[in-house]
Amino acid sequence: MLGTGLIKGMAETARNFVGSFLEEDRLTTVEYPEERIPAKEAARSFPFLVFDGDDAEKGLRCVACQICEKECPPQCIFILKDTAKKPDFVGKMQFQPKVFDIDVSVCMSCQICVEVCPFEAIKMDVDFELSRFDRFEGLLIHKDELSKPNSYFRKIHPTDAAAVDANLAAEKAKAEAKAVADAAAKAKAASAAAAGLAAPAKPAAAAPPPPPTPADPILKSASSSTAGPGLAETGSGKTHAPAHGS
Amino acid sequence: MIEWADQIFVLLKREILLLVPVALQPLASILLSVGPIMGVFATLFAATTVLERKGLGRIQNRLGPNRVGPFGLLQPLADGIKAIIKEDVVPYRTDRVLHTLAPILIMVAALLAYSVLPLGRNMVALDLDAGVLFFFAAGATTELAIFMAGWSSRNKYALLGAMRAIAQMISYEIPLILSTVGVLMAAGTLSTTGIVEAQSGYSGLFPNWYVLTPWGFAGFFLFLIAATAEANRSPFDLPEGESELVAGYFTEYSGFKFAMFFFGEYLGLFAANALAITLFLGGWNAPLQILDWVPSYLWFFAKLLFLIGLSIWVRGTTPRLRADQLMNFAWKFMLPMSLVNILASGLWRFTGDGVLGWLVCGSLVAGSYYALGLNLAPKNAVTKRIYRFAT
Amino acid sequence: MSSSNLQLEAPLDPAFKVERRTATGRGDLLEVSMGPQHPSTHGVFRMDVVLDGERVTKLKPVFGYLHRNHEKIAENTTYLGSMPYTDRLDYFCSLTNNWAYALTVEKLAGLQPPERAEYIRVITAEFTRLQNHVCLIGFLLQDMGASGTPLMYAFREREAILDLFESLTGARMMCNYMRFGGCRVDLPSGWLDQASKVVDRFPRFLDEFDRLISGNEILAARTQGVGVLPRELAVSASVTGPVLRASGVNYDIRKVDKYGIYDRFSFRVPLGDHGDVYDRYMVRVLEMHESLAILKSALRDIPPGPIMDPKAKLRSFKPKAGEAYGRIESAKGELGFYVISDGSANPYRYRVRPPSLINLTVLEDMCVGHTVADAVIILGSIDIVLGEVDR
Amino acid sequence: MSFDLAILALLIGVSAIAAITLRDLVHCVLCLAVTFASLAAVYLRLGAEFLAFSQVLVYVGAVAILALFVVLLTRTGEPRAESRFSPQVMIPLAVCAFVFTGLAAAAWSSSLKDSPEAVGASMKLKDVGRELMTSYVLPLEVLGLLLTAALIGAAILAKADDGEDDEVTDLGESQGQQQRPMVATTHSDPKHD
Repeated sequence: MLGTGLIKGMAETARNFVGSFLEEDRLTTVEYPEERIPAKEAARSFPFLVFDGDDAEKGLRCVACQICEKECPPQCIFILKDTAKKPDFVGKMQFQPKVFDIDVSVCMSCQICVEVCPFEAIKMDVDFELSRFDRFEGLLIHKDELSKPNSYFRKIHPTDAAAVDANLAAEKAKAEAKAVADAAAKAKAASAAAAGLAAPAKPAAAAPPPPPTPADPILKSASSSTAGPGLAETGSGKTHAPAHGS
Repeated sequence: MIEWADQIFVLLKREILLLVPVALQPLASILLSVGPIMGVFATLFAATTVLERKGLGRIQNRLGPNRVGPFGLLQPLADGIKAIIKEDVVPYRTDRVLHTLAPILIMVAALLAYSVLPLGRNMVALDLDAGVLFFFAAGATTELAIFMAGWSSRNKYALLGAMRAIAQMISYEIPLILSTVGVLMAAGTLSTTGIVEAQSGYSGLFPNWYVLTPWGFAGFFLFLIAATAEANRSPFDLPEGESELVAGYFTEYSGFKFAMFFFGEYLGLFAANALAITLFLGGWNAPLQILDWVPSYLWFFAKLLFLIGLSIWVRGTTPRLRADQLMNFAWKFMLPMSLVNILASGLWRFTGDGVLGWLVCGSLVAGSYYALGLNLAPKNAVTKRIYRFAT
Repeated sequence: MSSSNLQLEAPLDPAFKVERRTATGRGDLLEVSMGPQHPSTHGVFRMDVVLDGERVTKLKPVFGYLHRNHEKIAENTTYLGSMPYTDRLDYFCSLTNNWAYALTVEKLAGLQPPERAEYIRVITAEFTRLQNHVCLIGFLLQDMGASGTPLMYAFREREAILDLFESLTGARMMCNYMRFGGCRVDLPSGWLDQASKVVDRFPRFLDEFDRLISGNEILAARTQGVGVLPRELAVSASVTGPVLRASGVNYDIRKVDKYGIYDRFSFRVPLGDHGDVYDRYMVRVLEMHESLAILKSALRDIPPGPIMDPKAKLRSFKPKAGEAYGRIESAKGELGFYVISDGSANPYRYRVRPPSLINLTVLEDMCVGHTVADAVIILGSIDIVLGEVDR
Repeated sequence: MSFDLAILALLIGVSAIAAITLRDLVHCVLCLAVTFASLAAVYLRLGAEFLAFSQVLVYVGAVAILALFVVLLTRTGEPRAESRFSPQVMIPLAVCAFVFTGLAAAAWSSSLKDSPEAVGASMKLKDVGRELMTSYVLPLEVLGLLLTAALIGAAILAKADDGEDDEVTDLGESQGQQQRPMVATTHSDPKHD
């Protein structure tokens, strides 16, 4: 009969009207500035640069290799390499960016810079309240503003950060072990050279075995989740300065 | 005490009038009647906009406006300020005189209708012998205003919207007026206060409202539907159907003029609902005898708010009709139905309000409703469809 | 390509000719330009409509306002670099766009995603289909003038799905999730439970929607028999997706190509018999039920394991020279990517087959003879996204 | 003659003259509506409520709108820059003069001329109704019949129009507007009366 569908529909809207007062999950909106939905762990807004320690200049992980600049699809990253080299976290001498700008009005938050970065230096922020009064200069974010401490990264993406830290620690340990081994080998070679050909066949027993890499599977998978296959692929080449850089 | 609370405004007006010199008394009387009506209904308009937005929000599982003032109650104030300070953009080729005159006329026409509405016991600005007729005459003027708005804008959407609006208003005016005929026959008067008084008193537990008769029930809904169409409310909001005509006849209006259209439209809705209350819901009469002590104007406004709530509810539920379906509905359903309803109310007069009357009139109304519904059916009713599935 | 694997139940009528109904009224014709800033053209689409009264006698779709040079940009960026751009084609379904592009490049480079990645792809694609159809129905009813209620209900459900997307991919709409040879990240812990919860809740919403609107007389009157797309025309215009299936052609690439692991799921393909707006609406509703069935079994069966093909490279990805066409059944129809590689880091040629654009080509045939209001809902029922139409 | 009646008379005169002299036809019709409304006010002033409200309802609400529709649907383009006065202006003037003289003579010779109070005061709405249903029942019924016939005729005419509208033609043959006669129909009007 005419009108039954309408009455059914009205009953439904009435139910929703009442339900919106009674059931919490019906109301999907929150009153934004006062009440915020906590950012999801995977959430991403715009990239930032991670630095270790307290000094943004000294601890910056970025080595100005310009991979992200090249891979960025909308080309919103601009990097100028510094002329002086500084030691990175493993103590290797690396370049640092003199200028590192991201135009967030162009950036499309695709996270590709994060994925391609071999140094865990650029990560995604979750801060989305970036209104500025100047839409040109104001939205061009410079290095000093982009640099954020590792503790901040740990706060916003705890799982990722833990994996990255473990990875880096492992690499550092490996590098140190290698350095020690190298040093030992060098010393040995020197001593061997000094001793002439007296003791040729003695194995290098002095070198300690490399420390076990943290093999926690969860961390492992999470680590691959941050940086994707790129990390795994270039894992062996990590300690080398990338070829593009120089 | 009860009497005093009920008549407080009437007494107040009388007292104030006594302070005024005799020569100025007619003018003062006019002002004292018109001022409060405009003030009260402007407030009601403001309240309704909040109510509507919040109600629709809740129906749609949203919160609705909640920023301005406590619970967003001051939202209309903010809207009003915004409307006033906004630039009044008038397109270059408009007919400026008519463009300016249209919103004024629409407000005037809507406000005129209030002069015959009894808002409470002894509370009517103008107790005309032909009050109902006056109401419809005032309502007919809005068509002219809408035409002026649509035509003077020199905009195709506005013109289409105006044409739709006028066609719709003229079509629905007929069932609107015809659906009141039963009441006029039963009450024997065209005076609004007379109609309300005819519905006072109680038979048993129930009040003597016309809505509690079969023909009155049908008439009430016919009247409400037609009034909704007259007020261009959903589901009859085609003249301003934003998905089709942007904003219909007031596409080219902005700022305060736009607000005036908005205001006029809501005033029209209130007036139509108030007339529905007067004609069918016993006006300012209390629904139960034991509740008679509540002041009459409160009853009136309670009923008015109820009807406004109903229209918000319907708006939150229905999609919009198409223009030809709207016309079909008016001419193939509303018109015959209201004609049958007149017949039913005539029969009611002879059969009385006993079992026989209910049987005869009730079956007449229900039967014709069913038959007319079927008549619309071949094109409009849901035909159950079976869907095939491929695996 | 598509006609070769098109299984028709009955042969097409070879004598079929497009009949264009025109109104032969003797009145002036009114030319209205609806869009590009008209409220119901779903973005920046324009329809040049020639009206006789309110009937459409001619309709010219005009698009390109949102052209962003997608294909040329893709030819000048790396293979990976255009993955985030595919998000922005049909911005409701970024995950299926990702999939189609990934599928094509995987064909080109000879990559095979591991099983878990395939399951994740199916799950995200079906969720995408759900939220796309939900939104479409909401928008369609919004175009019909239901003042936001169905749309808000649809958005309420979409919100839950977007939350899932966000916790998986980090973004709600521009997911940029799939990679050549797998997916970017693995499912976070607890994601599957959350997803199952959403899937379990979803039928509640579909029932609610059914009660709210599917039986509504106005909906039936507005949609049944409106915008009929004959089977022959649909096939010859190479329309795909729910629009084609509503015209009664059983053609679903999930069944035809069995790409990914769709051969492991049992689901049905709903078919309409009338090809009108109502059928297109109902086919989508029924498709959502089928998607839920796929989701249920996929969420149950998803195996642990890696999510990337170990051969896949992220940086300096250079597939060997060759060409590939990959297609999937996106929510809107057949979404295809055609990529030619010359062995360098950038594709030599990159081409998108957007279902929205191709389905849009039959708009005039469906609209002519109907009113403007119908044209609006016919456009809505095709389900276009201007990002994909204009690219 | 009282002051308010004088104002109303002035309004009627001015709007009536405007209605026949303004260039834009829509303005003319709107001025005509003003004339109707002022006439209603005169009736109201004379105590004929029913007549006044019916005047507004029928003339402003329906007749003026109908006229507007007709103007809108038949008029094409801008108002023509012809002389305001047609050469045949004398014929309607003569007719008007004749009608006016007749009415004036009737009013002058009426017995009510000297005592206007005698009429309006007692004419309550109920009495109007009673008179209509008793003394004037035959004219009323005849009028009703006439209007019904007109309504049915209009419906049939509109129906025939609709039938043509549904004709199926090939768009390729009738390209666009050129072949269509530029005469507009008013097929939606009969319904609205």
